[in-house]
Formats: sequence, structure tokens, C-alpha cells
Amino acid sequence: MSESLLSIRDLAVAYRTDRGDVDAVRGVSFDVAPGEVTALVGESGSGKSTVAQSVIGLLAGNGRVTAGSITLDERRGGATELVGLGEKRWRELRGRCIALIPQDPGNSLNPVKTIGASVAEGLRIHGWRDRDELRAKVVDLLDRVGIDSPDVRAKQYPHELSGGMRQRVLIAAAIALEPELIVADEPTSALDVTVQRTVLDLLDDLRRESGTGLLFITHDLAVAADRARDVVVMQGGRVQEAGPAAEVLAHPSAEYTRTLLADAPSLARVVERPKATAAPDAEGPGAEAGAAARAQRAGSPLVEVSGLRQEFAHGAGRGPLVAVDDVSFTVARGTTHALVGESGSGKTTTGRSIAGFNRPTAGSIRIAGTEVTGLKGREARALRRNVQLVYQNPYGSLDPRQTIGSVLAEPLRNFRIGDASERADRVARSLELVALSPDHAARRPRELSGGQRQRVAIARALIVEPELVVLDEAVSALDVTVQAQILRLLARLQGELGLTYVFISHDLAVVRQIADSVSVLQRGAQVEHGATAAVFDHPEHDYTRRLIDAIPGAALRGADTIAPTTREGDE
Amino acid sequence: MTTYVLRRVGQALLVLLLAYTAAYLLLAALPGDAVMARYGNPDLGLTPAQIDEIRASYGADRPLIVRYFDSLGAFLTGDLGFSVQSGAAVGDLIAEALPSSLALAIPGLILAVFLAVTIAFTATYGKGRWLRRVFENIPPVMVSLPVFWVGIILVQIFSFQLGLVPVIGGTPIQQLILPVITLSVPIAAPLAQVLIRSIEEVREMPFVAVVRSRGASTSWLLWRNVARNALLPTLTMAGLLFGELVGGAVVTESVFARFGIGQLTAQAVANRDTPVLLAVVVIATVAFVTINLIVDLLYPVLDARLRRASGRTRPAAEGVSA
Amino acid sequence: GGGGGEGSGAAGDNTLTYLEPQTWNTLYPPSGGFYPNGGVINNITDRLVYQNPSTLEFEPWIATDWEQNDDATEYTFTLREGVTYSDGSPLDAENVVKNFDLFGLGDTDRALPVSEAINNYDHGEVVDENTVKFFFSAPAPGFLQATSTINSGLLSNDTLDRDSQGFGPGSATEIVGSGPFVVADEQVGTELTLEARDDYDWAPPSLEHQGAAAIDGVQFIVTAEDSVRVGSVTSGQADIARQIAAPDEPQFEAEGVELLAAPTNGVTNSLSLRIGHTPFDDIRVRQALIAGIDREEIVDQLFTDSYPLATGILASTALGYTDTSEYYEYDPDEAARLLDEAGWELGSDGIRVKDGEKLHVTFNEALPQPRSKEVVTLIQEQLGELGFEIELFAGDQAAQDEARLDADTIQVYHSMVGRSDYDVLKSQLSGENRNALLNLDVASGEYVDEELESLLDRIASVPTPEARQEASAAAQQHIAENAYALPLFEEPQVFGLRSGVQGFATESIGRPSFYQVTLGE
Amino acid sequence: MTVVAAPRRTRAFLRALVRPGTLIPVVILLLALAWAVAPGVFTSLSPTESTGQALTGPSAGHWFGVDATGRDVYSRVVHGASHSITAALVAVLVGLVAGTAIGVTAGATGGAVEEALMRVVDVLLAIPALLLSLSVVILLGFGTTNAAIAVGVTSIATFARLARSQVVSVRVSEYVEAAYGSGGTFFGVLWRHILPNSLTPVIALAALQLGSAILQISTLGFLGYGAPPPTPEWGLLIAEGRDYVATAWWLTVLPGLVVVAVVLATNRLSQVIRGEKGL
Ligand SMILES: Nc1ncnc2c1ncn2[C@@H]1O[C@H](COP(=O)(O)OP(=O)(O)OP(=O)(O)O)[C@@H](O)[C@H]1O
Ligand SMILES: Nc1ncnc2c1ncn2[C@@H]1O[C@H](COP(=O)(O)OP(=O)(O)OP(=O)(O)O)[C@@H](O)[C@H]1O
Ligand SMILES: [Mg+2]
Ligand SMILES: [Mg+2]
Repeated sequence: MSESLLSIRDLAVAYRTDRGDVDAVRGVSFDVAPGEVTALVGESGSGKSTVAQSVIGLLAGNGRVTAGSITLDERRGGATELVGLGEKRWRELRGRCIALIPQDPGNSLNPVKTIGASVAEGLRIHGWRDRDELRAKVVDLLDRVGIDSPDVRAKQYPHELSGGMRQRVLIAAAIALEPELIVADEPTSALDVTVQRTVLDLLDDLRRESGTGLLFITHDLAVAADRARDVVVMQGGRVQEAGPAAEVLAHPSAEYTRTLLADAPSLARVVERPKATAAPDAEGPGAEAGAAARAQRAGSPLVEVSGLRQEFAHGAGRGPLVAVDDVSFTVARGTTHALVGESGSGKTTTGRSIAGFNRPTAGSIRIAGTEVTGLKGREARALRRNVQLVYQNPYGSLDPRQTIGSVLAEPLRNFRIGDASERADRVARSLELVALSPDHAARRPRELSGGQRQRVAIARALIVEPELVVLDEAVSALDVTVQAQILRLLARLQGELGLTYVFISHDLAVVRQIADSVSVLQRGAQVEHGATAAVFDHPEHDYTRRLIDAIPGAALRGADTIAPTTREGDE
Repeated sequence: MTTYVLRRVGQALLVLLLAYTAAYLLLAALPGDAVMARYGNPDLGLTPAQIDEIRASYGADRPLIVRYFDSLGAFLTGDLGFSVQSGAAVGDLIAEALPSSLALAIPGLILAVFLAVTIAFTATYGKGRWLRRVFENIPPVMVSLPVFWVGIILVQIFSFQLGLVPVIGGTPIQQLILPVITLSVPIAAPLAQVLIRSIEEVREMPFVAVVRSRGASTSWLLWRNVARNALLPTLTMAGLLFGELVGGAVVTESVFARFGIGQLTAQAVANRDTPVLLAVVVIATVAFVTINLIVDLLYPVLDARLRRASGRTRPAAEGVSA
Repeated sequence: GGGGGEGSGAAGDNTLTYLEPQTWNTLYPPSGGFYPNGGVINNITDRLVYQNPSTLEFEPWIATDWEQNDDATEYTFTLREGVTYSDGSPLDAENVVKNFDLFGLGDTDRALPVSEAINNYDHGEVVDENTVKFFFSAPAPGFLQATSTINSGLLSNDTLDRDSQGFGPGSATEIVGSGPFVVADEQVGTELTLEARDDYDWAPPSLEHQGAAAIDGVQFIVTAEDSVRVGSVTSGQADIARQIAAPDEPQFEAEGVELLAAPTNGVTNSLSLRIGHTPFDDIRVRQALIAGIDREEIVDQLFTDSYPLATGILASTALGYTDTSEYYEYDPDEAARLLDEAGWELGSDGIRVKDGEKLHVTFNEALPQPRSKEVVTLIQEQLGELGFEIELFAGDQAAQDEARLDADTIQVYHSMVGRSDYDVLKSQLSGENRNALLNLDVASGEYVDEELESLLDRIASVPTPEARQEASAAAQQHIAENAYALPLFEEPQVFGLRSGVQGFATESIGRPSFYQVTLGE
Repeated sequence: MTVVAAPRRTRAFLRALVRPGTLIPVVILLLALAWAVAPGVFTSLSPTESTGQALTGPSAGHWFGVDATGRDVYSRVVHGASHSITAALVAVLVGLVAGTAIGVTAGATGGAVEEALMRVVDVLLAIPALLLSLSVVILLGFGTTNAAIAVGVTSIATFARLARSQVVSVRVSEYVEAAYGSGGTFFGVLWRHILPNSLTPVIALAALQLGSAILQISTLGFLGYGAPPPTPEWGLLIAEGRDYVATAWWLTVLPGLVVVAVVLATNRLSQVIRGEKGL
């Protein structure tokens, strides 16, 4: 790191809050070299975004840099100290020297402006006036980030583009003025695997071509390993470990780094499934045999889906949208069946149909031998005792006004299970089951972390002792450490309670570890299904192969340097 | 799109019929009728028997349902009937009142929007905390002043004490100044409140930070990014403020001795002049549904997101006003 | 606008600006009793006879001469020659008969009511081109006065053919009279512009001014807000404003403005008790109410010198007036005694009770009368101390009119009548007219006090002024002795004027006359 | 995360409470309430009897001056608090209860019922509010409570719209679906989840309406449809005092300032409820 573009020394940032000052970042030091990527990795709340915001001078109103320095080796002005820079000077730097690629492409474009206008905005701020020149530049930029027919797209609005395309647009806007430094704050966390990969490839290319330095923030070590020259691992506002990526990941010195590595499903086996027949590495026939054996033990399959079709009305004048088209599979009792596919492929729709929240247009779903598609009223409610759904979003599926205790007691009350004391008992037991302490019962959802909330949601699903649980991306929103905890929890519960899971995910690394069988969906159609190991090792369909290739962390896995750590559900 | 517009027009017609019927029944239930209001005045010295005779000559002694369908039929053929109080054709009265009300309402609305925008922008992006604080508190103060009170105080100060603008006998423009200011107060206040709120909401949105990261200045942000987004909820509000406008007109017109729909309404209520009131209700309803239809159709123009699902989603700004 | 003020906008410099609190609702002369109507009619029509507002004597106008038979059932008028309506049509005998046939009989088909001032009208006859004769089915001694009032404003033949709607707002410019002013322009509900008629030459000969009016015209502007009317005149934006509230009078002590309090010469501002209804079917309660009200305090607190304390049910300037003030002494002790005697006993809550009924009395609010609400409020306080529970019936004019005739709703009726004839007492109290005491029970058709009704009838049927004077005095005495009503004050019409306005006068009951006005700085 | 939840929230609330921006409105409202509950503590003068020379200005004996019939204006304002506050509460309650009932029913059921109810709401919005409230006053008879009801009727539509839009947005939330998923019945879910989560803005609106109700009642008074005397209702005081604005400004200005203060305070309270500032 001889010449560095960005140099951060002993940075400390504090937020002023109702409860007094919060030190979000303390003593952080690292560098970004021109044309290279420095990855900032760490769990949620570790201070990654705070560092990024300090670098571009856009800390929240209540935040301020309390110590340290940030120096940018600016092309024109030479080394510039960014801490304490005046607003006017900042305006000159932003966009021209330092650009930002935000985390959430959905909300980062002005919804009432066209794509073209958004891309051109930075140029116009920095003095471009000529309309024709601007238009040409915008088309050129859009073309460069790989957007098809850029002149047409430029006139479209953000909502008409997919998430991946929006992220490309944001990248185009960021590189418009050829900045020296790009700060990318989790640029792909909101995207699904295949899109994530293409976006990251694009960033890589740009960096190489223009020599732009990249400060890359992620919570996914595997991504960092694939893309960065240097890695900075943060926890609790402090740097735990820093250095060249290969070195840090191969020989982690900090305990925390090791935990991160162990919890990344693409890098390590995070779940030791108690009743799986074979060791994790022993794939193929063994796993298949295990699943089959379990299926046999249980007799007939618990879930039989055949010819499932789901249409949605699409507004007057247009034909219906076919969200799910002729999907069939069976799930044996006590096993896990995964539904994978990219965004919009119909995973959620299928899952909801099984859980009885959608009325399928055609096809049949039988659970424990009962046809559930046409159930109404009392019977539909009875089904709910047997089939439960866990949502993707741990923030949205709990009533913010209820205490955790009443969340958990509600199904019991609804099904008239037990009296008050018995219910309290069961609530306590189910909290214990998901490894939460009994005093959590008095809290409200906003007083819990995302992982804790998701455990509450799982506990609520389990409290009525269902046979089948549909988990819709139940771990996708969580950071790796928490994700690993929950995956372990699910595996343990399946072992203890003999549960059957329908597990929906776009993360194939997870699916591979947790599922016995899998259905691959593409645009509503099931392109492939079968035992997990068979599908993963011998994908028949191109699409499946692409999905598998997109799993990040190839670099590390290839190096094969990490000993797989296995841990019990000891969160 | 056309089916959508057709459906909305159908809804509008339904609302119109319902409003007409509701108003008819409500007015029929009021104690005292127009004949009584006109001829019952003791200064005319008529005996109850004489009044009953007159009532019969108006056909006002027929059953309610017959009168309802009669008047509905007449309305459908465009015959608004005659004012019982004055005997003038309702159509003529409205034709006379409407332009003068519009002459008041339109500048009032424009001034209100101008005030609201100025207040809201200063309150959210003004220089200095202190200035912002002051401006933030202007709308609540404005909503806590009764309209008539504002009018009377304005007249006292600017016309009678300072002699700046005459209320009586000035040029038409001079005569408009104070009423327009008065009328704009109750409209500007809730508008400014909604605007402040939506600006505050919009500027929390991630894209604003992204635009700042491109080097945008505050005024750039405000005018080119925040304003347009904040406009949508304000527009919804504007549709609802129509009622405020009518109410404000009643009061303003009576303080400033202007003839208009407001005066007409107040007098017609006092005189139980059902034909006039029904016409007012019909006009108000037509205006209300038209404004709301226009607002609905404007959303997709202002916000491309709403283009496909036009009308189904609507930025929520309802009920924020006072 | 005003000659001086900065407000002299559109209207010519010699045009007077007149602010009126209410809008007129018809120009049909028999409906001229409603003040805003009368204010217009008085200036656009002429009458047969002129009643001198100060002496209340009758003087020639359109009729140069008149006579009546002994029992007042036939009247003959000789008409002035050369009088024309503003549309050019002549004011001749035929036209005068047509006028009175309509005013005296009404026309229900056209929803045009009969004039209150004309009683027992039978028909009119054209004697010759300049002479008309009217016949009555019974003595009609008030007829001469009736011909002098705005209720008998003369209209052209075409105008008389109009129906009720044709007299309403929107038609003002088509109402054709022979008066000094012509309606030139109308903005329904707010403005009316009168223009002087250049060829006008038939003013009452007794007036100083003759020929066309001295000013070019009058602009009526309806201005409901008291403070705006007052402010406009005091700041010079308008010339005259009607109805200046008592508390605003001090503002007219300043330079450049004056007040004119015009007497209304009729029944004073008074409270009529509903004598057929509990509790006022008992004379002791009526007397108690009268003794329990401190009229002087009310007038002192709420009014000014323009509002003299009433000394009888008729104003001291009214025809037939007698002084009955001895009956209206304030004596709360006596009032309490009377109530005790009548069996109304003080309850624990301070309200008197009899047979389980509270002494609850509802007053109407006399909306056209000055400060009626405050008057009742003070009475509420005064009578409250005696154990009355007083309620004010709140409501707009239509609601008040509806409630007025129902003794269950209103037990004390606050009102006044302006009319300068002996008949005015009958107008107010007779069961056939306003029935202020509800002496006639409309439902049963029976009179509570037949004697009162016959006393009132006498006023309107004895032919000579002396006899009418006597009849009126008898009726007043009867009312006072029986404690039927409590007169409060003599209600004036109070105008505020810019001091440059000269020659402003009112007719006999306070309607403005602009004919002789001149405008100076 | 080990801090027990309740005390922390209470403390946050208390902190918000002592901030001047919250404290002053709260004090104003408490004072107004105290006037309403125990007017005798704040003034010894009668609100309905003459106690001074009519139309004299503010003085040590009569803080707000004396009105046209000789009554002490301050005492009338103090005693009027109960009328005005009750009236405002009644007005808000009418709008809140009826409006929320309509809005919630519409939002929760959807379909034809919703369509029908929302058309009714449109009708209520389309008929000019003032015309509606005047008609209702005339229909019910004059008086503070009736005026309050009339004013309340005009706000039904606003409440209904707000409640409906809230319910609709809550109805599609995941936790509501999850509640059905736990075996909840329609009414159970409505009662336990949809209502509590949609009503905050509605309550905030109600707080806002408190102030505006006083103003609207005052406008009725201005148009001559106010309560009969001697009711010392605030709106009426302002409306009746206006006639003396040139000679006795205090009659309308001082009660006006009291109303401004109270309305501002409720506005501020509404903000706090919505959680915009302060809390
Ligand atoms: N505006 C703010 N006010 C107060 N505290 C804040 C603010 N922004 C962030 N924090 C706190 O600062 C710490 C660091 O937050 P930061 O957003 O930098 O984390 P992060 O590493 O980006 O997490 P994530 O992966 O969830 O985005 C957290 O504890 C957070 O709660
Ligand atoms: N209620 C609905 N109405 C209309 N269209 C819907 C509805 N629900 C889902 N769809 C559409 O059906 C298709 C499949 O959606 P689904 O949610 O099942 O995808 P998914 O595989 O779960 O995607 P993701 O990974 O983004 O959650 C999408 O195109 C979606 O837009
Ligand atoms: Mg972050
Ligand atoms: Mg999904």
C-alpha cells in the first residue's frame, strides 16, 4: 500500500441521541489504493455505513467525526483533509472526486424522474449545460454499465426497471464524472444471486479500466474474498482485523473473523443436520438414501403438490399474469424441501398456496391426505393448526404493538388451547425452544434485533405444534452470524419435533446445506427437481447451473484452506 | 384508461344523485319552510291563513316524495327552478354569484398556494434554526384564527385605521385585496402543514442523500427533487380543501359585503330556500368530484409510478388538515 | 361613493353611498314593512298623500285633495296632473285604482299578499281622469294614512301585472314607479344603484326642495357586519349607514361624522306576554314579571340617548299615545310578593316552582331589533334573581317566525312595530294581525280576552281622529292595567352620516329619503 | 437489551414532556382543563351577571375587560372553558366514532360494502361543510351541544377517509396475515391488530380537530347560529365581541388569543401523538 488514494487514520464518529452520545466508530484506520478494492466487512451495526458516510461527508444530522483524519489524494487539489471540510468545498468534491453507490437501489432513485435525468443530474450539478451533450453522455454511460437499448431506458422511470438494472443505473450515475474514489455501501445485498454477480463483475471491470479506487462495504465475507484486495473486518465500531484478503481469510487472527467465516454458508458448513444420514461432504447416493429412508419411515408423503397453477389479474384489458405454472412435487414427512429460483420466479406464491393463503387457479395441494385448496371458514382455520408460514421480513410479520408474550399466546388463544397458566407455560417453553430468555416475553418487537424477531416468528409458528412449516426466505434478511444461528435452530427443531419444512430461498449455498430435496423455479415453471445433492452435483438445466455458479466465495472454496467448523445450535 | 375514466364518471354521477337526495331530505326536515321564511315575517303582517294560501299556490303542500321527483325531474332537464325567497330564477342567481365567487376564490387559492409553499420551504430549508422554528409555527397559528376574525381585523387595520385599501367603493381590484388575503389564510395553513410534513418525509428518503452525494446544493435538492415528490400529498389535500374554500367564501363574502355563492348559501339557509340550496349542493358536488377526478388524473402525470395502476393508489395525505 | 372619502370609485362624484345591513327581498310595496324593502320603495315610488314625519299631519302629494264620508267607508282623491312613471306611462285615475285593487285585495294566484295597512277594502272606481273613489265594506279610518305609507307606493300598470317572482331580486330594474329615483342597476344580494330622474317634478309641495333630486343617484350596498358599516362611514368610504349599534355611537362624536336617530312612531320596543298560556294566564305573574324588570338599567347599560325609555306601549311621538309609565315601575320586592301570592314558591335551586312545574319562560330573539339578545340577557339576570328561569329561543329569522305563533315555544314575545297611524296598536295585538299576545288561540279560534279585541277593533272602525284617539287610549289603558306587555324603549332608526351629507331625512317610520340630500365635503 | 422496556419508554416520554416544545402546550391544556373543571378557583366573578361598567377595557379588576352587558370577560372565558371543551370533545367524538366506524368497516371489509360506504363519504365531503353544519344546527335546535354535533358531522368524512386508508394499509401488512395464519377470526384480527395499529393517525387527527371544532363553532356563532345566552362559549365570545372591535377590541381579541393558544397546544399535542417531534 505504497500510494494510497484514501487514507483513514484513527477515525471516531459519535451520534448524539436521546440516550446520550453513541460512539459508532472508534479508532478506525485503513487505506484504499487507486484501482483497487478495499472491503469493509462486519455484522449489522458494526459501523460500516458510518465510515462510508464520513468519507463522503454525509453523516446523519446527529453524527459527527470526533477524532481522526480522512485524507483523499485528489487529482486536482492534491492531498485533501476531508474532516472539517466546508460545505462548499464538499459540494465540489462530491460526485466529481468521490461517488456513492447506495445500498438500496429501490429507493435511491428519484421516483418521479426519468432514469436519464437521474444519471445526468450529477453532470448538471457540476456544470454540464448542453442538452445534446448530456443526452449523448447519458446514453453512453448506460451503455457502459450494460443496459440494453440505453436511449429507450433513459426515458423510463425507476419503477419500470428491475432491481439489478436500477443498481446499474446508480453505478452509471456514480461513474459519470470519473471520480477517483467510489464508495459502494452494500451495493448488492438487496439483489438476488445471479444479478449480484453481474453487478459485481461490472464494478470490477470499471475499476480496472479507470483506475478508480473502491471502498466496498459488505457483510458477506465470501463476496469480499472474491472481489477485494484488502479486507477490513469491523465489529462494534472497531477494526478487528485488516490486511490483504487472501491472508486475512486464510489465516484469520481475530476470533471474530473466524466466527464470520464459520457462519458463511458459502464457505463452511454451518448446519450439522442431526438426522442426516451422511457427513456433509459425503454427497450423492448417501444423502438421497437418507431422505428416502426418512420418507419411508413416515409412510406416505406429507405434502403433495400437483399441477399447481396460479394466475393474477393484471388490470383490465391485459391477460392474467401466470406466477406459477404447473408445479408438482412431494415432500416426505420430516424432510425439508427447498424452492429456489431468482426473484419473481414464483417461490413465495407457491409457498403461500401451500400455507393456504392463496387460492390456486388450478392444480391440487394435499397435506396429510387432505385437499386444502378449496378449504373455507372452519376447515381453513383447522388447517392453520397444521401448516404454518414464516415470513421473510422479521420486521413486518410481528404486530409492533403486541408484546412477544402475547404474540406467542395468540395462536393458543385462537385455537382455545389450554387455560391462562398453561398458555403462559407454553409461551415460556417455546421461547426456550428458540433460545430466548423468558423475560423477552415482556418486550415489544422493536426492542429485539432482527435475528431475535425471526426466532419469535418461528416460535409463533411452532407453538401450535404444526406438522408443516413453510419458511419464506426466513433467513435471507439476516446477517451471516444470525443466519447461521437460525439455520442451526431449524435443523435442531426438525430433529426434535419431526417437522417438515418447505424452505424458500434464493441462496443456494444455504439450500444445499439444509434441504433434502429441491425444486428449481424459473419464471413460474419448475425446471428441475429432485434430491438436493443430485440437483447440485448434476444440474441438468442451464438455469440451475447458472444459479450454482453465482454462489460467491469460489475463490476461498477453491483455495480450500478453511477447515469446516461445525457447531451446534448454541446461540 | 378509458374504462377507468368512465367508471370514475359513473361514480361521480352516483355521488351527485346521492348528494342531491341527501340534501333534499335534509332540507325538507328543517323546521320552517321558504314560504314561512318569506311571508312569515311579522313586518308583512300576514295571518297564518293567508300564509297557508300562499303555500298552496307554491304547491308546497303536496307530499314530499312527489315534490322530490318533481324537482329531480326538473333538475335533470336543466331547470333549476325559482328561489322561493326572491322569486328569481335560480339559474340567474347562480350565474350572477358564481363569477364573483370565482374572482375571489381563484386568486385566494393562488395566494394560499404561494403562502403555503413559501412557509413550508422556509420552515424546512430556511437559513438558521430560529427562522425555521418560527415558520414552522405559522401554520398552526393560522389555523387557530377564525376566518371572520381575520377579515374583521384586517379591515379595521388596513382599511379603517391605515386607510390603505377601501372596503367600500374601491375599484374591483382594491375590493379584492383584503378578501383574498382573508380567504387564503384558512387554506394556506393546512396546505403548508401537509407540505412541511411531506417535505420532511421526502428528504428522509434515500434518494435525497444520493443526490447530495453527487454534490447537489440545498436549493438544487429542494427545487429539483424534493418539491415534486412533496407535491403529491399536497395535491390530495388540495382536492379536499375545496370544502374549506366554500366555507371560507361564506364568511369572507359576508364580512366584505360581496355577493357570491357563499352569501347566496348563507341567505338561502336562513330562508330555507330549498331550490337555491339544492343548486348550490349540485354545483359544489360537481366541483368536488371534478376537482378530485382531475387530481386523480394528475397523479400519474406527476408520478410515473401511478401510471399503470392509475387511481388505485393515491398518496395518503387525507385528514392531515385542520 | 362618498363625496369626500377615498372610496369614491366607480360611482359618480355626486352619488351617495348608503350601507344597509340586510338585502331587500321584494319590491312589492305591501311587503315594504321589511326595512330593506321599504328603504328602496320609499325612494322609487310616490304616494297619494304625504305624511309629514315631524307633525304626522297629512299633506298633498300625488293627490292634491281628498275627502272621506262620515263613517270612513268612502274616500275620494283628486290627482295631480302630468305625473308620469319612469317608463313614460301616465299616473292616472285608472292606474291608481289598479294599484289599490291589488294592494287592498291581494292576489293569491300570484302569491301577492294584501297590504296590512288597508282594512275592509272593497273596490275602487275611476270617477274621472283625475278623480278616484275607494269603497270599503266597513269603516276604514286608517285608509288615508295607509295611502301615505310605502305599502301603498304607486306603480305603473305593467309593473302591477308582475307576479311575486317578478318583484323579487333580479327584477329591480323593471320595477317602475314615479318617484325621484329609478333603479338603474342591480347586483343581486349586494348592490342596487338608483339614478335620479331628471324630469321629476311632483314632490310633496310642502317640501323645500322641488324638481329633480339634488344628487345624481344612490348606491345601496348591503354590508352585514356592524363594524364594517361603522368603519366605512367614519373613515369616509361611505356616506350613510343604517343601523348604528348603540355602543358604536360614540365613534360618531368625532369630527366629520354625525348621527341621526329617526323615530319610528309606532309600538315601542316591548315584551308581549302570551296571556293565554301558563304562567302568564295569571295576572300576578304578569305583574311580577313587569315589576321584576329594571328597564332603566337595561337602557342605561345597553343603549344611548337615542333610545328613550318607553312611557307606554306606543311611542310618545305616535298617534294616539297615552302615558302609562306608572304601571312599569321596577319593584322586585313587590314582584316576589306577587309570585309568592300566585303560588310560585322558591325551589332549592333558586327557581320557583308551582305544582311541580318550574317557572320557566322562553323569550324569542327579535333579530331585527337592536341588541335583543343582550336585552334578554340582562332580563335573564334580573328575573333570575326573582326565581324565573329565562331561556332565549335562539334561531334564525325563519325559525323565529315559525316559533313566534306557538305559545308553547315562546311565552314572551319581544318586538316592535313602526307605523304612524292609530291602527298600529291593532296591527300589533289583534288576533287578525300580528297577534303578539296570542290573544287569539289560532287552533280553537277563540279569544282569551274578547274585550281587548273589541277595543282594538274600535280603533280601526271609528271614523274621526278624535274618536280613534279615545279608542286607542282605552285600549292602551286596558293593556297596561292587565299587565299584558312591558314597553322597554322607543326604538329609533339610527343612521350614521358623513357630515358633508345635508338634507337627509326619513319618512314617518324611519325609512330613508334621499330626495333632498346634497353632498358636500 | 437488558434494560427492562417499560421504564425506558416512560423515561423517554418524560424527557419529551419536559422539553419546552411539549411542556408549554401541556401546561396550556391542563390550565384550560382546570378552568373547565373548577372555574371557581380561577375567578370569583360571575360569568352571567353584571359586575362592571359595560365595555370598559382590561384592568386589575377585570383582566380581560368588561363586555357589552357589563360581565367580566375573563370570568366568561374561564367559565366558558367547560362549554367549549365539552363542545369540542363532543364534536370530535361524533366525527371520530362515526367516521372511524365507517372507515374501518369500509377498509376492513372491502368490496361492495367499501364502495358504498366511500360513496356516502364522498357525499358528505361534497356537500359544503358549512351548509351541512348549518342545516344540522337548524334541525337539532340551537345550543352548544347541537352546534358541536353539527360540527362533528362535517368531520365524519375526513375521519372515515383517514381511518379507511390506514386500515387498508394495515390490512395488507404481514403481521395481519400472520394473525390469520395463527388461526385468528376476522373480528378477532380486526380488534386485536388492525384497529390498534391504524388508529394512531386517527387519534392525532382527533387532537387536531379539537382546536378546529372550537373555531367552527365560533363560525356558526358568527353566522348567527350559535348557542343562546348566557352561554359563555369561547367561539361565541369571539363572534359576539367582533361587533365592538373598533371600540372594545379586547372583547374579541383576548378570547381569540385564548383560543389560539389552546388550538396551538392541541396541534402540538397532535404532532407529539403522531410521533413527529418530541417523542
Ligand atoms: N443517525 C444515527 N443516530 C444514532 N445512532 C446511529 C445513527 N446511525 C447509525 N447509528 C448507530 O451507529 C452504529 C453503526 O451504524 P452503521 O449504520 O454504521 O452500521 P452498519 O455497519 O452499516 O450496519 P448495517 O450492516 O446494518 O448497515 C449502530 O449501532 C447504529 O445503531
Ligand atoms: N398478489 C399478487 N398480485 C399480482 N401479482 C403477484 C401477486 N403476488 C405475486 N405476484 C407476481 O407473481 C410473480 C411471482 O412472485 P413471487 O412473489 O412468488 O416470486 P418470488 O420467487 O417469491 O420472488 P422473490 O425472490 O422476489 O420473493 C411475480 O411476477 C409477482 O410480481
Ligand atoms: Mg449500513
Ligand atoms: Mg418471495
